[in-house]
Amino acid sequence: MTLRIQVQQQDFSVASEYELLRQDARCGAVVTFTGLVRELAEAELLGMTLEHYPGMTEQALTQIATEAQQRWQLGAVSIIHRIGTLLPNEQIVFVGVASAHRAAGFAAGEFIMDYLKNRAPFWKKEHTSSGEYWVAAKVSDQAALKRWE
Amino acid sequence: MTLRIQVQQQDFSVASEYELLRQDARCGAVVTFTGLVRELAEAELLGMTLEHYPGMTEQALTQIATEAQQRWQLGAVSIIHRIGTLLPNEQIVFVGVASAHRAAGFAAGEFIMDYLKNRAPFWKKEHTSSGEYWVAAKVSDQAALKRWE
Amino acid sequence: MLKILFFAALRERLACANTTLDITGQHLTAREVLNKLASQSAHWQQHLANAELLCAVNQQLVDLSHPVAAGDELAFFPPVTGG
Amino acid sequence: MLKILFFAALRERLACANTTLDITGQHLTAREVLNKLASQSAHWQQHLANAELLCAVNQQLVDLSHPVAAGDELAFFPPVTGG
Repeated sequence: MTLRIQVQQQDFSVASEYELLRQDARCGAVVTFTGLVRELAEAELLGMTLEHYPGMTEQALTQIATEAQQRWQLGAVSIIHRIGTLLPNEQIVFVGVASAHRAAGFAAGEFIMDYLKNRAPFWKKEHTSSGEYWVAAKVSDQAALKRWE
Repeated sequence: MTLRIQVQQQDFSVASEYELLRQDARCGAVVTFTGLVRELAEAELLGMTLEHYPGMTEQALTQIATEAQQRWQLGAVSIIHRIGTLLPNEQIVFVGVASAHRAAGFAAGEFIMDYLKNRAPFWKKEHTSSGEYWVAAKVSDQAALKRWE
Repeated sequence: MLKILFFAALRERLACANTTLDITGQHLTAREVLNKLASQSAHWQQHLANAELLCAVNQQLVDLSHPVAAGDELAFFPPVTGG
Repeated sequence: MLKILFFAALRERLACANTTLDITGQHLTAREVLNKLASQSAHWQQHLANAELLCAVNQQLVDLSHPVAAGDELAFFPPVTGG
């Protein structure tokens, strides 16, 4: 049950993370999630800035991953979240889970993302052709927590 | 809505597949699943052979992916399944889904794997230190279909 | 002619990967074909009388009640175990 | 001393990233600290009287009813939007 938590400005390599996750011979499943800066429907997105609460982010992510490891039988778990300025199509977040069976991997990956979206202290500000806007929290992200209760 | 289906003997690169999946600027989420040859609890696994029904496998995988694309709003979908002889820790199967939002990506990825496990004509024979055995279908795999009905 | 295929453990047990059956003019279901094949020998009877066998007609998974016609490709196989 | 941090839109609106409050000898909840801060000006009142604000004590997400003591790190911020 190894756990890697990284909060960093620089980009990350999904390929490298996957290679680490697949090492455990007892694990037959690796699920990865990668979140990317996607274009907006309402305005041209020039980029975004990710603010965070240094120190608390790492703790929050560790707690979420530990909770996942208590709920499901998991091998390695890796969470990476970027901060600072990101351009369209850049990578924002990575969650990777290795597990013996696929159901645990899919569930744990989605659980971690759902909790990260609601509990980890990161804030996005979008830079668009019509101005800068702090992103509003989504009701759908809060609703996503319900099914894990 | 691009769709890549590959049934092949040679290994695949998760990194390359991921790079293709992340191209779509409207997609903010990429979910990947990779299935690996994992060690057995009851005997030493030397390797396995994957038999398939040529022609039908590609059709079955295309139908499953198409069904996923009808159920969820997806960008690119990629499915790779290997055949032939595989050694411990080798990659067996890859399912990758790009989507605007994460919930669709996780659901579609798991849906595709659940249907692939029950409907795609592949059969595993395990080579162990105590002999060769055809793998028996798992009740848990059949049960996994129920929630998509 | 009906083309019939067997896969995996079933192929090994029957020691047969494919065969043909002349069903000209007959209206048969996959189950009736299966019964015809089973009646060929006690050995085939034993291995084809398996409630768990899956069946595909023209590479589409179907129930054993599915009709087959001359020119079709009919396949019987154990529950799948890929992925 | 109580160390108080503000983040993101709240930090920008208050034009303040962090401040301190002397709460020696007082038994306060995070909500009571928030009310003290809000009473400093109409501007702060306006931006701190937001039912949606989240609160962390010593880097743990807690309810506004959570107690705080001198030496603690208390943070207020809008709902998070990472990931």
